[in-house]
Amino acid sequence: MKFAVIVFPGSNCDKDLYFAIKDGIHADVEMIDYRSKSLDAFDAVLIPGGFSYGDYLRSGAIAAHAPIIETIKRMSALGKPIMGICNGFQILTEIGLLPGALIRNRQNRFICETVDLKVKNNQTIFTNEYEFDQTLSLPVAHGEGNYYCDISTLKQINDNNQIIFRYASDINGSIDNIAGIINKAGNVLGMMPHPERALEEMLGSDDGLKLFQSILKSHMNRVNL
Amino acid sequence: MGLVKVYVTYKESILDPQGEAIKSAIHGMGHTSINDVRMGKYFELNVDNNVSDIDSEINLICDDLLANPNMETYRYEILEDAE
Amino acid sequence: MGLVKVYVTYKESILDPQGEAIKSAIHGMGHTSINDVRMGKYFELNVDNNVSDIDSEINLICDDLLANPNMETYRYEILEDAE
Amino acid sequence: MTEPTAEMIQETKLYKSWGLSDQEFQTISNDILGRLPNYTETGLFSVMWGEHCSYKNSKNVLRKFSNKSERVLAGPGEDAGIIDIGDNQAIVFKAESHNHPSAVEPYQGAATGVGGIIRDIFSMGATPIALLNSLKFGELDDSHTRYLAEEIVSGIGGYGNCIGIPTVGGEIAFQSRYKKNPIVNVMCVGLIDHDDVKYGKATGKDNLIVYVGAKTGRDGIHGATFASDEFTDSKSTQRSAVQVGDPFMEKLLMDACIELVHEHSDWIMGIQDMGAAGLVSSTAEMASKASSGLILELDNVPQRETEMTPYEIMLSESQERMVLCIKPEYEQNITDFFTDKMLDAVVVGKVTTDGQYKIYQRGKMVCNIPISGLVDESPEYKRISVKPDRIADSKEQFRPEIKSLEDVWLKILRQPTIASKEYFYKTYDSQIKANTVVQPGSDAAVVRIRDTKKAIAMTNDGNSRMVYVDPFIGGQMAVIEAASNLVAAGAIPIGITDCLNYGNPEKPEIFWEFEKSVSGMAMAGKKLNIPVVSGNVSLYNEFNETAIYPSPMIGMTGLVEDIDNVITQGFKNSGDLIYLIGETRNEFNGSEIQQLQLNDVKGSLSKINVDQIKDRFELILDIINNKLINSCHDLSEGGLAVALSEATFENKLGFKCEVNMPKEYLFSETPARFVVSVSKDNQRKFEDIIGNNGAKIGVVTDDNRMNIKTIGAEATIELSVAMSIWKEAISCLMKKN
Ligand SMILES: Nc1ncnc2c1ncn2[C@@H]1O[C@H](COP(=O)(O)OP(=O)(O)O)[C@@H](O)[C@H]1O
Ligand SMILES: [Mg+2]
Repeated sequence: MKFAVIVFPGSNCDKDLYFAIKDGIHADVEMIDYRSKSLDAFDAVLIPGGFSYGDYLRSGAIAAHAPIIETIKRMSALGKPIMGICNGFQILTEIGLLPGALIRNRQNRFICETVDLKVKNNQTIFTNEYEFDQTLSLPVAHGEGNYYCDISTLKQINDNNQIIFRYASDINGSIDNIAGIINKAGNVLGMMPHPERALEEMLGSDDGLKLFQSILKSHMNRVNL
Repeated sequence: MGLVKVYVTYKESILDPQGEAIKSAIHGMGHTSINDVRMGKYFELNVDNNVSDIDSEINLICDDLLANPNMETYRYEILEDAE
Repeated sequence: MGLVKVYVTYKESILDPQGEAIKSAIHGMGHTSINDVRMGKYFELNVDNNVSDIDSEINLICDDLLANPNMETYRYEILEDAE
Repeated sequence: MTEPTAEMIQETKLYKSWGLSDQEFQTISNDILGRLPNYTETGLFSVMWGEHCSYKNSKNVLRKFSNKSERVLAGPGEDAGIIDIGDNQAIVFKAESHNHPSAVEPYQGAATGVGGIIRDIFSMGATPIALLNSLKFGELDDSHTRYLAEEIVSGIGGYGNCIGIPTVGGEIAFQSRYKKNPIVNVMCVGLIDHDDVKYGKATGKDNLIVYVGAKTGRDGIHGATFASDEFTDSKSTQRSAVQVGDPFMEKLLMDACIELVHEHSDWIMGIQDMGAAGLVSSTAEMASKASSGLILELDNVPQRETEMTPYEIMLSESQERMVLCIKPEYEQNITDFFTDKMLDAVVVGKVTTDGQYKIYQRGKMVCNIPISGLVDESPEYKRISVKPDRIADSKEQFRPEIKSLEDVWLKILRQPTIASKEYFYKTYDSQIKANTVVQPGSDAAVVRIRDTKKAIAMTNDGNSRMVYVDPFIGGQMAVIEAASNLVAAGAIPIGITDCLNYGNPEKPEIFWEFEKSVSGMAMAGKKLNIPVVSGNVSLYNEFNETAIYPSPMIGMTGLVEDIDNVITQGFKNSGDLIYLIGETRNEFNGSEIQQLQLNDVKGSLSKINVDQIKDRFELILDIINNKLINSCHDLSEGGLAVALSEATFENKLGFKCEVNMPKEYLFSETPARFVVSVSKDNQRKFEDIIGNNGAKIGVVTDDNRMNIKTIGAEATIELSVAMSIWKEAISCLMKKN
C-alpha cells in the first residue's frame, strides 16, 4: 500500500505524518508537492496539519485553491481513503469534501494538550482496529478547531453515523464535542487531534497507531478480496 | 482604478469569541455602555478599471475565497475611481 | 441603541502578509484585475443610547484597544438607532 | 526630502540624535574616513557602532566568559554557538532579546523576536528543533501588564506554531519593575551534521551577493539603535520601529535554506540572516569575516515601498530576509531554486578585494567606507562601575514569620512566579515534530534526536531577585539553577547561551550590576565546565529612569546519552521513598517568602561552594543513569515546600514527610538541592551511593494529601486544594478585568 502525504506551502506536520507511515506502520509513503497533477500511483492520501499558506485569511482557505485539490477530489470520487488531520481537516471542509467548518476555539486561544476522545464509530476503514466507545488519548494543537455546522447538517451526520470521534469533554466549543467526522461515502476522514504524534509510549501515548493500522488493514482486505 | 471594500463577518448564529474577548476588555476599561462587540474582517481590493462586470467578479472572489458560506456572510461597496 | 462600525487597517508602510497571500491566491484563481489587497479588522459595537459623548468614547476604545497607533489607523461610522 | 549635507550633519550634530557621540563622530571623520561622512554613511556608522551591533559597552565584560570545552565547535562571533554531541552531530543554539519592540507592539515584537532567533539557527545550516522563552512582566493586577502578557505570549505562539517548531520550555516571572519594560528573551536550538555547518562569510573576488526573501520596507528603521535607548513617557511614540512578522514567509525561507545547504552546498560560500540593522549589518559582517570588500547596487534590492533612500534601504529591519554569497556560475541555479519555493532571490552586489564598502543607487555612489572601520574599529568603553547603596554587607538573614504553615504554603503556591504557567504555555505547540519527550511542566524540556538514543535537554533560568540582591552570587545561581534543571532530567549540561538584560550602562550602579553578575555567571560556568557559546546583550531597559532588576537569562542545553534514562519531576508510585539531596540552610534573602512577607527583597546572599555543587550534579547523574530513582526535581523558588508540591501534581500522588529542620526552612532557597523518589527495591543501592549527601524525608502516598512534619510544626493540605490553587492562580488573575 502506498500513501501520499500532500505538502502545501506552510504544511508543518508533513514529516511527522511521513514518519508515522514509514516507521509506525512500515508502509510506502511519499511526500507530494501541492502542484502535482496526479496521484494515480497512490492508494491513500494524507493531508497533514500545519499552517498552509500561513493560515492567512482563514485556515485552509487558500490551500483550497491549490492545483492538487482537483486531483484530491478525483481520488475521493474513486473512493480512495483520504484523511486530513488538523489543518488537513480544515482544508477538507473548505473544499467541501466534508461538511461544516472549523472556527476559532471558543476560548479564543490556541490550545496544545493531550486530551481524551471516544471512538464513536469503529466500522470505518480508519477505525476498525479500535473498539467502539474506546477512549483514546491524543494530542491536540489548534487555534481554529471548533467544529461548527448548522442543525440540519448535524442531524444528517448523526443519522448517517458520520461522527467518528468525540472529545470526552468540551475542549474548544465544538458542537456536540465533535473531534472527527467522515463523509457519507466513508472514505474521507477529517479530525483535529494528531494521531501521528501518538505512536510511541515515550511521547506520552501510542493510541494513534491503530488508526494507521486500520487504513492499512482495510486496504489489504480489499486487495485480498 | 477602483476600490472595493469587503466586509466579512461570522453568521449571526455563531458565537464570536474574539468579539466576546474584546467586549470584556472594553468593559474592563470602564466603557460599560458597549453592549455587544462582533469582530470581522475587512478587505480593500484595488481593481483595474477595465473590468467589465465588477459585481460578478467580486461575488466570485468572496464566495470562493474571502468568505466561507458555511459560517460567514459578506457585503461589499464599490468606490469607483477612489484613486 | 446605536451601532458603531470600526475599521482598523495597517498603516500604509506596514507589511500586510495576509493581504499579500490573499492577493496571490486571487491571481492564482485567474482574477488578475485585482492589483492589490489589504486586510484589516472590522468591528461592530452596540452602544447604549444614553452615552453622552460617543465620539470621545469610541476614540478612547480605539486608541487603547482596537488599534495600536504604532502601526494601525482606524476610522469609524456611527449609525444612530441602527437597531 | 533632501538629505542634510555632510557639513550640516557636523554642524547640527544630527549624529547625536542617532546615538553617536562627538568623540565617535570625530574618530569616523578624522581617523577612518579622512573626511566628513555623508548622511547615509553617518547612518551606517550609527547603527553599526550602536550597542546592539558593536557591544561597545559590554565587550570587555563579556570577555570574562569562558567559551571553550572539548565539545565547542564554534563560539561567540557566529550567528550561534555550536556544540558537538557525538556521531558527527552538533547542536546550534542562541538566545535573543526583543524587549523594546515588545513594549511598543507586544504581539509583533515578540513574534519577530522568535522569527529572528530562528533565522540565526538555520542560517548556519541547522534544522531548528526547539524554541524556549524567558519572560518577565510587571504584576498581573495591572491591566496593561495583562494585555502585554497576553499579546506577547500569543505573538510567541503565533510565530512558533505557524512555522512548526515546538516551544518546549521557558520561564515567566512577575515584578513591578518590568511593568513598562517587559523582558522577552527567546532561544532556539537546532541540530546539524558537522559537515553541513555554514558560516556567514562573503569571500572570493567577484562572488555574488544574493538577497533572498521578503521585500524591504521602512520597517524598524533604527530598530537597533532604538534597542539601545531607554524608554520614557515622552518617547513612547517611536513609531517607525514596528516590524511585522510573516511566519509563513519564514517557513518557506527556512525550508529552502536548509535544503540549499544540504543539497547544493557547492553553490554557496556563505549565508547570513538579516537581523538587527538589516542589510548593512549582515553584509558588512560577512565581508569583515573574510576581509573582503563589497559593492552593493541598491536598485536591485526588492522594495515594498517607493522612493526609499539608501539610508532607509540599508537600515530597514524588514523581517524574513537572508543574504547569500554565491559563486557566479550558479546564479541561475540559485534563482530557479528559490523561485520554485515561491521566494525571490536577486543579486544585489559582489565581493571585491579592496576592503571598501561601496554602495550605489541610480548610478551614484552613496557610500564608500572601509569595512574594517565600520565593523571592527567600533569603540570599546570601560564604563564606571559603582556598588549601589542597597547592596548589603551584613550577614543577617530575613526571618520569615509563619503562624499557620498551611496558610503560608498555599499563599506561596498562589504567587504568580510560583504558580503553574500552563495558562501561557498551553498556547504553544510543544509537541510538533513528534520528538518532545518531556513537555513544559517539568524541570527541563527534553527533545529526542530521531534515529539515535540521544536527546537534548534545555532550560531557561535566571532569578533576577537574587541577582538584584547580590549580582555576583545571583549570577552564579542563575547558572547553577539552569544546570540543576538539566541534571534533574538526566542530562549533562554542555553549553550556555545568555541574554543579559540590564538598565542604562552609563549609570555606574547599573554597570556594576552588569559586571558583577557576569563575573558570577562566568565563574560558575567555568567551574562547572559549561562554556558560553553565544548570547545577547540588552541594555537601557528602563522606564522613566527606573531600571529593571538586573536580569541575566541563562539558556542551557544538556545531552542525554540514553533516552531511556530521562526522568521527570513527578512522583511515580505510592510507597516510593522520598529523599532530599543537599543541605538546607538558613537562607531567605531574595526568596519568594521574603518577597511575599516584605513586598521587597534585600539582604546579602551566602557564598556558594560551586565545586561541591559540581560533585552533587555528578552524583545525581550517576543515580539517574543507574536507574535508581523514579523522579527528580530541583528546588528553586519557594524551596522544599514548593518542590514537594510540584512533584505531586503530575500523577496526583501525595506524600508524608518529616524533616529535621524548623518550619521556616521549608521555604529556604539554598541552591542546587533535589527531591528524588526511590522505590524500596533500590533503597539499599541508592543509599550506598548517596552516603551522607542526602537524607530520607518521607514516602509517596496515594491518600490525596500532602503532609509534612518539621521541628515543632505539622501541616496537612488536600492535594486537590493545593493543585487548583497552583494551577488556576494565573488564569484567575488574567481573566480579571
Ligand atoms: N514561557 C514559557 N514557555 C514554555 N514553558 C514554560 C514557560 N514558563 C515556564 N514554562 C515551563 O513551566 C515549567 C516550570 O517552570 P519554572 O518554574 O521556571 O521551573 P524551574 O523552577 O524548574 O526552572 C517548566 O517546564 C518550564 O519549561
Ligand atoms: Mg526546576
